[in-house]
Amino acid sequence: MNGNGRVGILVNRLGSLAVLFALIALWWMASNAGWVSRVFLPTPQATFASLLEGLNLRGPNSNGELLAFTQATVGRMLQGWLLASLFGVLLGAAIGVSPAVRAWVQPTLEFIRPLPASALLPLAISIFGLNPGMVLFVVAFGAMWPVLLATVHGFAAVEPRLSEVARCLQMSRAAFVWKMGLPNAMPDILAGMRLALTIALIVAVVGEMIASQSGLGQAILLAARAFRSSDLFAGIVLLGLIGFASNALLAFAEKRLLRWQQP
Amino acid sequence: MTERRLLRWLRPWVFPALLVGAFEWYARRAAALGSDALAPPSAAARAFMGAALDGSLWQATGFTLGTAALGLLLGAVLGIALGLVLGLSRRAAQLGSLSIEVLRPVPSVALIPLAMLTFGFGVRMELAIVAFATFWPLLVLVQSAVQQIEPRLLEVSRVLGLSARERAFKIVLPAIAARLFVALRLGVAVALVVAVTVEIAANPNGMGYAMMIAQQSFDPALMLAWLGWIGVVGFAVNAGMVLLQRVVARRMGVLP
Amino acid sequence: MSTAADFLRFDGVAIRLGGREILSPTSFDVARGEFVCIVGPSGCGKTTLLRAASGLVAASAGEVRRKGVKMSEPSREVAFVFQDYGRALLPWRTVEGNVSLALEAAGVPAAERAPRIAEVLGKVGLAKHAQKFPVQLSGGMQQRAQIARCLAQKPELMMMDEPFGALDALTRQSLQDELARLVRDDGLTVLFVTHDLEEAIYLGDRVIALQANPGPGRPSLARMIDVKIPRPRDQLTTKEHPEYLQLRRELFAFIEQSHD
Amino acid sequence: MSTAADFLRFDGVAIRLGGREILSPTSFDVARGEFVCIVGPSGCGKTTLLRAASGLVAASAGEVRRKGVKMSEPSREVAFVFQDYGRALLPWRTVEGNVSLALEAAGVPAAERAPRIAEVLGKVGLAKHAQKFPVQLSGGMQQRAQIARCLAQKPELMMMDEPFGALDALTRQSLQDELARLVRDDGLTVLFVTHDLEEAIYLGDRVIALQANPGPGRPSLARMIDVKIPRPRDQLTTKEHPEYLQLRRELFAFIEQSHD
Amino acid sequence: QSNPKIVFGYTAVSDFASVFVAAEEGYFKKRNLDVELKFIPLNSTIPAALQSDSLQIGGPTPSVFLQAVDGGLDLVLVAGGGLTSKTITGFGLVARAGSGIKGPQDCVGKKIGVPGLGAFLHVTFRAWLKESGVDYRKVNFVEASFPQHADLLRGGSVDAVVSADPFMSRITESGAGYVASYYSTFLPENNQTIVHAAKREWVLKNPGAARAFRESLVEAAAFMQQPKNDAKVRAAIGKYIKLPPEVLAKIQISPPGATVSEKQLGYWVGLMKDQDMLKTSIDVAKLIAK
Ligand SMILES: Nc1ncnc2c1ncn2[C@@H]1O[C@H](COP(=O)(O)OP(=O)(O)OP(=O)(O)O)[C@@H](O)[C@H]1O
Ligand SMILES: Nc1ncnc2c1ncn2[C@@H]1O[C@H](COP(=O)(O)OP(=O)(O)OP(=O)(O)O)[C@@H](O)[C@H]1O
Ligand SMILES: [Mg+2]
Ligand SMILES: [Mg+2]
Repeated sequence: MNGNGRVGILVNRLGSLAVLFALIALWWMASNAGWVSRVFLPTPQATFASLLEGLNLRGPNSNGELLAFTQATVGRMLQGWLLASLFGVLLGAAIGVSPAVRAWVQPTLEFIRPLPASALLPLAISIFGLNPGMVLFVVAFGAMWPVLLATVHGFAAVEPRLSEVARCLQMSRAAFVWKMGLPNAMPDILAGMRLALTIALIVAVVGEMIASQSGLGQAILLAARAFRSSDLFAGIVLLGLIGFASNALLAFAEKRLLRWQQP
Repeated sequence: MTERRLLRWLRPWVFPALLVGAFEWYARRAAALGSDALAPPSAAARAFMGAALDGSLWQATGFTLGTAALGLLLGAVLGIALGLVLGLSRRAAQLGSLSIEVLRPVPSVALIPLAMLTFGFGVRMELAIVAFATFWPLLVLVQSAVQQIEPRLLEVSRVLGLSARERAFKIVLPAIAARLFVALRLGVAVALVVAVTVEIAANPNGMGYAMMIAQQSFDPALMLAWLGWIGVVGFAVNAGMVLLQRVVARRMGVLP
Repeated sequence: MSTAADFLRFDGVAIRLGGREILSPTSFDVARGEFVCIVGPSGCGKTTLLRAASGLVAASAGEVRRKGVKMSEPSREVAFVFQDYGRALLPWRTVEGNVSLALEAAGVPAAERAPRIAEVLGKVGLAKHAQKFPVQLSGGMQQRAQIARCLAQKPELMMMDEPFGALDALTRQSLQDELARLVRDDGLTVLFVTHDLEEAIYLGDRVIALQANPGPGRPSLARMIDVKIPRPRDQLTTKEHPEYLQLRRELFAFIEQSHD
Repeated sequence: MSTAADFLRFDGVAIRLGGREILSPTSFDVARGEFVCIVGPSGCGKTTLLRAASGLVAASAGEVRRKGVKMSEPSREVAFVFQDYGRALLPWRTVEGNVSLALEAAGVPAAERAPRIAEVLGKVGLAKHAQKFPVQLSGGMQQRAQIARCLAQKPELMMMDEPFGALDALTRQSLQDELARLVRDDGLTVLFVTHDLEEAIYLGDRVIALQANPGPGRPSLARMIDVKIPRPRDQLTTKEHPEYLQLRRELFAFIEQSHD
Repeated sequence: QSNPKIVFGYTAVSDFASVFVAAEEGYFKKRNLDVELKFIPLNSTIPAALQSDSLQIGGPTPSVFLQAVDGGLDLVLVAGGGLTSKTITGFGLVARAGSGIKGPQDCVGKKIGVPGLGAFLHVTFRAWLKESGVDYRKVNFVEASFPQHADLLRGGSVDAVVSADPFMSRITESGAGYVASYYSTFLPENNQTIVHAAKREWVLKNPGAARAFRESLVEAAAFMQQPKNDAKVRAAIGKYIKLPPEVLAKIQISPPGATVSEKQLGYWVGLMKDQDMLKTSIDVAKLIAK
């Protein structure tokens, strides 16, 4: 076993940081030495410059719009995700608890589930128009499935012994849902919500690309159309950062909420 | 008794029928108002028959499925290989963790413009994006599957003195088989969604493109037909995977 | 109030599961305050009998009556200690929270819960571990947590399915003695399943021996033995008591012969 | 060939895990053909001692020598029966396949495997269940399958970690007797962990008692008792043998006092 | 010697008519050219397709072409497609019924749909606003594909769209909107609306093929200018762009401009410079293959 205690952890952190820097160095060499055309692959410096400029970090009188785009995309992602989580849990709990709901509704859901959210966009535009609400709806639609499936599974997988404990204690149905069903489904729901957040970001970007909503998705599309590869990469880097940060936050929350698994 | 049977058989179809009916009514009204982008499902069914008969349906479906499968293969082979390495070696996992956490959340669709520039249209760009999109989930799931192998089983292999090869084929691979399948099922779903998305956004081939083309040449009926068909294909592929998973699970004694 | 004799009555109870007769018609009575042990080989239907007695499974013939009323659904007055203790605890609640569940179900006001929880945890020796989650406990501690929850229920009848199987010898002995004390003090009635014949003799007022694969001429209930060893009993002297040694021989001989 | 005395030698073996001393320096010898039982309260380090003896964990001080050679990696000549039997079987292989694994590892040709598998399955009473998967077995049957795999290894030294905890009294007794027979016939050496003091006395040539929380003035190895009851032993008479009753009292008294 | 196979990328507009005619009348074959026509849904993806050799020649709009060159792609023009003309009323600003938009001044603060941000209609529309003295920065543009225009107007998602026939006439017929301005008539005549570009590397390697391609289009342009050939031209368009027959019969065909001059290209450079769409200075002379 390598390293022990704090020193070991520090060494590991530094090691993984070094690997990341090595990858960036590789990028730097590939682009600066011209192994790959700059039209596709800008240099890290140029990407960084585009980022600074877009985020208005260069000087007081620049007019970069990346910050506003980032806010728009993050907002769309978060709202869609919250909606998806809410409906996913409600619908999933209904299906998980009630066999009747399951029999009537689940086959329909099974059929619309594999529909890519991107394929629904043109139809949604025709029905709801080209407004932010429509994109939000599609984001929520696309991101709802992992939460829904996880909730259904979590409710269905309540340990039979626990159901018997509930019977022995003569617990009410509401108490059962609240004290057994939901906590039991919690790990699944949280894992589903984490997946949903990733999907929400993807669908938000697709929505911005196809349905012309201002945001990072549209920004990178326009950058690509104008062949400004450093702007394109700046957008991709920002999207990666959003994904990284939101994922890390959620993982942290998950750890706190599921302390009973690994106290 | 038979009436109950009938009801049970009909139950799953009630909601779809209601939805389709409502849409039919809505689309007819919209079409009467002069919409270019909406058509009733009945017209879509006719358009679907046309596409099925002239062969365009099968060609586009074949392209999308083929590309998705190939991209998945590429992404899965790389993802599983790296996942095994990271799962078995704690040091490698620690070194790679930050890079993976930074690269993984990059939305695959953000790379469509880049892949366009690098590969142009056709199979290659779609392959690249599908492979990228499926690589990460497989990597992460395989890694965690390997890490969750019952440590007692690895100890059994040590006590019995199994060779590295025997250990891989008799302990590690069978132990992760069930989770590997779950990962592959997710991969299949991701591959299909991403393939269609790439076709909608850029690549002039396959089902997604056929849908966009139908939309652009004022054929909302055909567009709706394609939308429905994409759903059917996704449903069928998913059902096929579930079936396959069950067969394999039974073979392995996980499901007696 | 009912008489002591019909506190719990098995009246021709038979159980079929998966198309097979697990328990052939069985009748016996349990008096209030009695400690009845059930022994028998693995798979002979001990757990099934207990589940029927508490209303968790329905009998396919006959009925179980408690104080004259047919048992069809579990009741809060009957506690059940499950054999697979690992699954019977809510993994997301601490030991304290798991015990509290019984009090919540009974509608005990929040303010009164803490002292009652502390009391039962003290009885099973888990006072120091109240804040731990089930995964943090050894098997024996999990089982004691389950027993604590059942005690918190303040039941009048307790079903215990191999409750001490996971405990080390010493903890086991002290819990055996604690249980015997509780029964005496609170007038608790216990149905106790074990595969340890010596434990059955040590604890029981009566030992019921079941046999597997019942059929015509081979009833499930194979033997019923009264244990006339005086109480309170003691781990060392009781186990060298002549009556104890004699019953042990008798039961072993019987079980050896009925085993197949 | 080595002398009987240094067949297995613990030489000041100490083990630290998670920053805590689990086992303080411990020395003792095991002779070839000897049956040594290890008892002690839950968490005192019985499993840990056994793991160190078979090379699964490295000692933080001292060393374990087998026939004069330091144990650093597990060897095929040493079999290990794990306490958590449910996890030590490959769930995707039948009972037969699990036993076969040991033969495959030893490079036994495919043709010779079937009779050897049948033989060991017969010994543990699983002949009729060869085609079942682990999930289809009761806990006791799983444990017996694991023992069968260890026997198939043809080890000269066998580490057994609470192997009979999950068995019902009768199966347990018959396996105890079968194990005692094997040891005598094949000259097997056994290190046997149990929390059942009576089992330890009944089976062992020697009983080692460990105590938890070792420290200065409180070594892990608390007591070493020779059992001089003649063999072959018998479930009824041996347990009424005066030496047996006396050792039982002695061990109980000791453990009660060292328990905290 | 045999010429390399040319994959040519086009989009669904009649400005490609000269290419369709050349293919249908056998002008390519006559010059020993093997040309495969490939439909590309989005005009703006054509330069990338050229760059990655998915296409040998493609027809981007001048604005797309210039942005690509500005971004570092080494492309040159082989020939030209349709031309602007004062008689063309095929596209224009369509406002939502009741929106009250009548002229460029009314567009300020409104939400206007264009088929492609940074694409031909967007750039020309902004040029028109600028020419009329309106600050185009104060107009809110969103991207929406043609078939959605009618529904978007009807649903109130946008106030106006820059649309083209046949969508435009559908909208007006259904009463969802009205044509506020055939703004394109402000554009000077005889500037290409589509240019045929290729990688410089390819043109240098295959100068003969490039010249033959241009000559085929010149011949096709002559064919198109004779009114008696109108039916044949429409048939050729109909073959490559899937349009309902009644639409095909009515569609306006922009006049062909097979060769591109520096002045024509320079016009677009000026227009885009005005709108801050170019970062580098562009040498027009180097962009036209001789
Ligand atoms: N739900 C069920 N369906 C079919 N068979 C069942 C079911 N539950 C139990 N059995 C069977 O009934 C028999 C008795 O099971 P039970 O659990 O009562 O045995 P037990 O005496 O408690 O054994 P052990 O000592 O191993 O706990 C077993 O053979 C078992 O396989
Ligand atoms: N990998 C480990 N890291 C840290 N502590 C450990 C580890 N393994 C065991 N321990 C600790 O070492 C102590 C001894 O554990 P061990 O499993 O040897 O006990 P045991 O005597 O076998 O108990 P039982 O009778 O319950 O099986 C325990 O307190 C346990 O918490
Ligand atoms: Mg049982
Ligand atoms: Mg242990």
